[in-house]
Amino acid sequence: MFDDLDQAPGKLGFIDARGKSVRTLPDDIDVAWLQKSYQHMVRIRQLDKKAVALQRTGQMHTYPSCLGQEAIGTGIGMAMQNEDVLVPYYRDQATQAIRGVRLEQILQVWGGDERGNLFEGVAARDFPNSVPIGTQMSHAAGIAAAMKSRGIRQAVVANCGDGATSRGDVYEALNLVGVWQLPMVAVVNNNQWAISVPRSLQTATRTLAEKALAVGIEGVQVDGNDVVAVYQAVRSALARARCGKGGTLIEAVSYRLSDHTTADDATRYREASEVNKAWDFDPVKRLQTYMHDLGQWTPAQEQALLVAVKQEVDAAVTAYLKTPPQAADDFMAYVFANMTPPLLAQREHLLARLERDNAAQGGKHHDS
Amino acid sequence: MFDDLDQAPGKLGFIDARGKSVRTLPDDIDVAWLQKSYQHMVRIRQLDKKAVALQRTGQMHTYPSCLGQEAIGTGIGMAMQNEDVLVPYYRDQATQAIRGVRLEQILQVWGGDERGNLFEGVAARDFPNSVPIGTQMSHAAGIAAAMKSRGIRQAVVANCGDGATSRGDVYEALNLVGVWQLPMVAVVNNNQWAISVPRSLQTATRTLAEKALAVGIEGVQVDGNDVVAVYQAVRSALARARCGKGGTLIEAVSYRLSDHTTADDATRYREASEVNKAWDFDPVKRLQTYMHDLGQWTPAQEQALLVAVKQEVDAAVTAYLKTPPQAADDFMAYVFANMTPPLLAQREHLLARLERDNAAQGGKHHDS
Amino acid sequence: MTVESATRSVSRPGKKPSDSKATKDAEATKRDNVHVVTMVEAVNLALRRALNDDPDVVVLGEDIGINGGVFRATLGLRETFGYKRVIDTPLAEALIAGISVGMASQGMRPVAEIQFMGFINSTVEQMLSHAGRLRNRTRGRLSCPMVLRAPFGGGIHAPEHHSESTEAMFAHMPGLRVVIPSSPTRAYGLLLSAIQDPDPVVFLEPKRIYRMVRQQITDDGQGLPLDTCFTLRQGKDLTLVSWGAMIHETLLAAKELEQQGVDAEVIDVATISPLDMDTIRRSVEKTGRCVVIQEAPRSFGVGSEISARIAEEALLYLRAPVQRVTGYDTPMPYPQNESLYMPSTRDIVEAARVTLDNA
Amino acid sequence: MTVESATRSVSRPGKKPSDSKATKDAEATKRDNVHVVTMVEAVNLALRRALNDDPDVVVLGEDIGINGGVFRATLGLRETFGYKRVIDTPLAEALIAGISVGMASQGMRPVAEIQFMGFINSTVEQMLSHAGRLRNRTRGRLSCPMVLRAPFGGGIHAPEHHSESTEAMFAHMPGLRVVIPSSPTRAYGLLLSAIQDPDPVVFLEPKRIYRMVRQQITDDGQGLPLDTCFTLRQGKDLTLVSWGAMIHETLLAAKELEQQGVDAEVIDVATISPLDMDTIRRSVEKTGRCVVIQEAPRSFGVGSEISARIAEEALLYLRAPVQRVTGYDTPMPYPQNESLYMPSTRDIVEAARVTLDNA
Ligand SMILES: Cc1ncc(C[n+]2csc(CCOP(=O)(O)OP(=O)(O)O)c2C)c(N)n1
Ligand SMILES: Cc1ncc(C[n+]2csc(CCOP(=O)(O)OP(=O)(O)O)c2C)c(N)n1
Ligand SMILES: [Mg+2]
Ligand SMILES: [Mg+2]
Repeated sequence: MFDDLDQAPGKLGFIDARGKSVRTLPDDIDVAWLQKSYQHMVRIRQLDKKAVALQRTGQMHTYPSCLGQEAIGTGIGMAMQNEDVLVPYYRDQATQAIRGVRLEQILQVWGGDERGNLFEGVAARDFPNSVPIGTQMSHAAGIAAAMKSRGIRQAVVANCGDGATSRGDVYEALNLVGVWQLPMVAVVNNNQWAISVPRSLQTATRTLAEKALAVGIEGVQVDGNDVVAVYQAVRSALARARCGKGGTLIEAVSYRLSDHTTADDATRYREASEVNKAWDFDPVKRLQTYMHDLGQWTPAQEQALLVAVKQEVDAAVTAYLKTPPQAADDFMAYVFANMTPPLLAQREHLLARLERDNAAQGGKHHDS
Repeated sequence: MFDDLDQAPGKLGFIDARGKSVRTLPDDIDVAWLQKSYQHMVRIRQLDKKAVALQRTGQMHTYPSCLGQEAIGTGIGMAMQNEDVLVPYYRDQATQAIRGVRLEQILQVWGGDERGNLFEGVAARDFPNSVPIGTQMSHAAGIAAAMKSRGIRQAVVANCGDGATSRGDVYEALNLVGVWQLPMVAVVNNNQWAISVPRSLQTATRTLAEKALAVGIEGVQVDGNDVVAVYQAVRSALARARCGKGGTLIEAVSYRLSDHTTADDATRYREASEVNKAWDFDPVKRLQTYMHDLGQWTPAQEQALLVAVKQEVDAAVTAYLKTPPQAADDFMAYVFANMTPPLLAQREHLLARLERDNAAQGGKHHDS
Repeated sequence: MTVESATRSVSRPGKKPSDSKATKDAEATKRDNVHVVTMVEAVNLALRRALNDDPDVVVLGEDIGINGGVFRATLGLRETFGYKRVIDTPLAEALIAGISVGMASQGMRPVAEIQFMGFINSTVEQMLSHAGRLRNRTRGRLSCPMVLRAPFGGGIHAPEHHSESTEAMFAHMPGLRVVIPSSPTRAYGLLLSAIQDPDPVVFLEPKRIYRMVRQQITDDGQGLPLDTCFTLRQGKDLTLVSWGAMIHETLLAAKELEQQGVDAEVIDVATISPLDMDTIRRSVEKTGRCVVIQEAPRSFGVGSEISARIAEEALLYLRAPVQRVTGYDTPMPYPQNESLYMPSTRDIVEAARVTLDNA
Repeated sequence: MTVESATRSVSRPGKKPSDSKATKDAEATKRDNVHVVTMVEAVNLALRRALNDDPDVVVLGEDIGINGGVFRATLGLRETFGYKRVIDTPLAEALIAGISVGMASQGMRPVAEIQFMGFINSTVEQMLSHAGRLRNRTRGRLSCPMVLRAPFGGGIHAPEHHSESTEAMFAHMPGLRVVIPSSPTRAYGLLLSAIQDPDPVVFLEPKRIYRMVRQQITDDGQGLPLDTCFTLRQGKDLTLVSWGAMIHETLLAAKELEQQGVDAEVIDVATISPLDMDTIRRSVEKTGRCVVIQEAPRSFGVGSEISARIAEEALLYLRAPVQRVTGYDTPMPYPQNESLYMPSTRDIVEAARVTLDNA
């Protein structure tokens, strides 16, 4: 483990790993807030678990779990306003779900169906998660610039991992946030690993938050396993951003408790002992303990939540598995607003091919 | 003018704009050193002047003058050892000349002849200057990595402009210097303008030197019009680099007294008053004053230098103008170590074309 | 489009009207929004028109503000529309493309300038991985109506990296349009259409002919159709296909051929991708002979696609193999030997003769 | 090269020897440096050989150290050669390419891995503007003997950006070689030659067939020639030209055609650029019919160049238009509909039939 998961001076934290409050909670945080956040975290953990299980049984393609980092996604989601825009990366399932992306849509994306990106409502202008590391940060800066230029007093939240901080485009985007004073909050999920590469091999700086110094914006390090800390940092950064005071880089220190994705085997490159130790900092458990100690979370409530969450996730899985197939030519129909003549011709070709293959095989579209 | 040209706390300087010493000169700097540096600066200024004149008379293509920034190139050149490697950008004529690149080669490059990059001797492994802004910094990091991996205790000096600091690849390279502790010294020629874009529109940071904080290397700001300051900063950074202590980012604050290149007209975007003011900080004049006040530079010496420099530069111009043309197929002959079959066929085509055009036009190869 | 819409053209390539006449023309007609302009001025006019008509349009890039762009394509726009809509960016091309994607996703219409095509390479990731895919990835929920402008091509004796023609790279990227004007009229009309288009357009401006001719343009906000070739000259003996600056040499070659009694049809591809093969194929079906002219390196260029498609789709009409007149598979030489690289009028005429001599 | 050197092949595409047999073979022959390996293991073997034989070789990239690369191409190299020669880089592809240029300029031989070709786009600037030009720009004073490896292509149900085939982009860049193996034998031999080559090579590994077949390889450090096609199967009726993973379907199609009494020649282009047209042209002169198969989007791809060249150089031999079997001009669909995009064996057979039915 390279970056300390303990709370420490200079790292914002409210509820520590043992579930003890080390600092007075922000005013706007009440029991209902804590319970809601807890529910979101438990829900997304259950979704992750199911998604991995689906992958193991051949019903899902590569899936990136956010196990252990639920507090980051949840804290962000709780802090954002509806009119803010989210530019997520692939471990922001929790934030997406809070913004109303349906759980089955998350499964659809990783199940290989573009329609999972058809977000509605609050999330209608959010970006789908970005696969090419770092590239989303300049989209976010562009969105922030659009807000600023239109005089909309909202902000953008854009996320990436610790590995992403090595990418030049992330620096370029943050530098623009600084020089144009853009309403953008960048959250780095420092889960300490970029696949097999530890944080210490990405950069020589002590923290990732201090990279803010190179671009003239605020930099904050928070305990990424403390949902209150994440929330508080994002909320106040968003408030500053919305009223024209510029952007913030938030480093949320956490740990990737899962493999990188279902295609990865983390035992190849890190010790079980490290992972076990990181479990002591579990964001979900600590919040449960804290609420329990407050007398605000009973075993019965826990039981009821688990049942409810299981039902919700199971329903999402069912919906996911029942998704009717796309039209065969969907992958051509949205390349441009209107299909170009070459694409129309290629669609003819596709449909003829499918007909041929159907005729030959009675249904199965075609092998290779 | 956006960045102060005055010497100030936190900005290394020895000889101020009035030619007064504000700090004891480093031990290794004696009169001979000062005179030599002065000669280099005067020589490169003369070269610049001639190059611009050649351009104005149609004997040179676009040329980027380093007028006003001679102390940067000279300070670097004086600080480097022969076995160090230089990765320059297009305003490093002074450093190149000190490393033995012939003046006519500099002219050849901007006169449109690749053979200007055929450096010999000390410069034989140096890079030609980089036109795509910022891209050279990772070459330099790679060279430094090669040195480190081969156990060679030398270092790389890589230069770029203030505008270049906005490029992500510059950040990527410096970040690598930090995390791999590479023997590399990056010098930013902060001449306050990137063509028409002032430094203040590139980044929100107060200095460019502080960008070092984001990559975990040393950052130093120096008076880029004080050749002693530049020398001292580069020399000690090189010493650290060579003994494995890692890299340094040096911001040399100066001012672009000329147009961006001969293709530019700076009166379109900056006030004459600003340029006039910047002339007060002229690096050449101040060193002359300093030496004169020391009693070490007489009008006769100045006169002799001007004559010598004029002769040398005139000789370079003559050599440049007399350069025999390249073989017509040179631009094909070096694409690969050995011409590929397609290129051999294309060479046939080229030569046939030239023969045809010669036949038709009696000499002139071909119009378009 | 089978005949150039620009019947309003007042000057022919190669013949530049005297400046004083041009100035007089320009002044006389300003009231009617009629301008006699070079190509780079036509670009400026289109940008001005778009900024004026659509509040969502912003123009951004390096040195495009007070400096008006290094080629002056954005001259005066900052003064008229202010620094919030005519935006000098930091020196970072990947960023310029990336923020354009972000802006466009929210319904703005960013028109970004890359100073020279040689510096467009760091935009490839954004253009290929995002700009061309945002609509498809979100099944139409988000889109990317951005334009990425860049001056391109050689022949102006510029330093290394200032003369590239890498249009083929973008043409191969799904979801992008690649549009190249070759006259003031088409620069104006195609750029307006590119800006109005709901999808991303790479708009490449042949800088060698930025100031070569003037044409009279009515600044009426009317775009010219994308996705279509322009037939600049009708002919029956032979089809010459080109785009960008080489249209100049191509038209000269057509004239020279005319003197030799050969009637060449000249097609300006204009929208490189998606490619309007119908126009090209129909022409070749008529003439049976074709020369494709491109400035870019020979292999794996846009001309290869065109040549392949002709042979695949009109083989039986071909009376001689398609000839390609192209640059070489080398970097553009430094200025001294640049002309050795560039295809010439004579090369085109000669290639035409080869197809004609082929019985 | 007109016949595959790999007569030592022990298994045919599509037939995977049982693992136990493979293990036995491998053990039995280890003493003689003979290995029975998949393509990805062959890549590993070549890297190991190069690291062993040349102290200037270093291997670098993301996750290539202790993790052995996400496809395990660098498995075990870190353990044998140490972290100074098998180097995990920060997550920055432009940097990986850029430092490789720097290292190579000083005589090292960096072999860089880009994790997936979908993430190669930010290397374009370094590859186009520098790697392919350093020798020419310095008139031979500096050179750039680097290799940029990347797994490419679709068909493995990977997330977006993990299935790209953008080889045409690099093929168009002067000064670069683009090399694509399609069997373990060629992976080993071509990668060794790429590493030994004095100039930059983009080495693209078709990951769909990384583990499809095993072949017996003698790890003798012998490279296979670059710049040459490999004729995998001789035939007189028809020429099938392809590269990379599609060679698999192409060989299957040849078999199916054989059952229909059609004798197809199969050419693996292998070195995409510079292109060995001699082999292809000679074959088409013999057969008079040709199908070019590529996985990449249809327009402006490598297949277009090949089709164009055939028609330009062998028009009189062509008995039917060249057919191209390709992907569509779309992004690769997300996994559920990926197979709709991919060219199939049946498509190749059908295209072959079209050329044959053409009298
Ligand atoms: C540009 C790019 N390069 C490489 C990859 C392959 N890849 C996927 S995730 C990953 C590691 C990312 O690490 P980090 O940024 O720390 O995020 P995390 O996955 O740990 O949340 C890599 C290298 C990619 N998706 N994009
Ligand atoms: C990647 C890239 N983008 C754009 C350009 C065009 N250009 C040439 S010099 C320049 C400004 C560079 O400014 P700076 O880095 O401050 O260096 P200076 O010229 O002031 O020394 C620009 C934009 C380029 N050469 N390379
Ligand atoms: Mg991480
Ligand atoms: Mg500058």
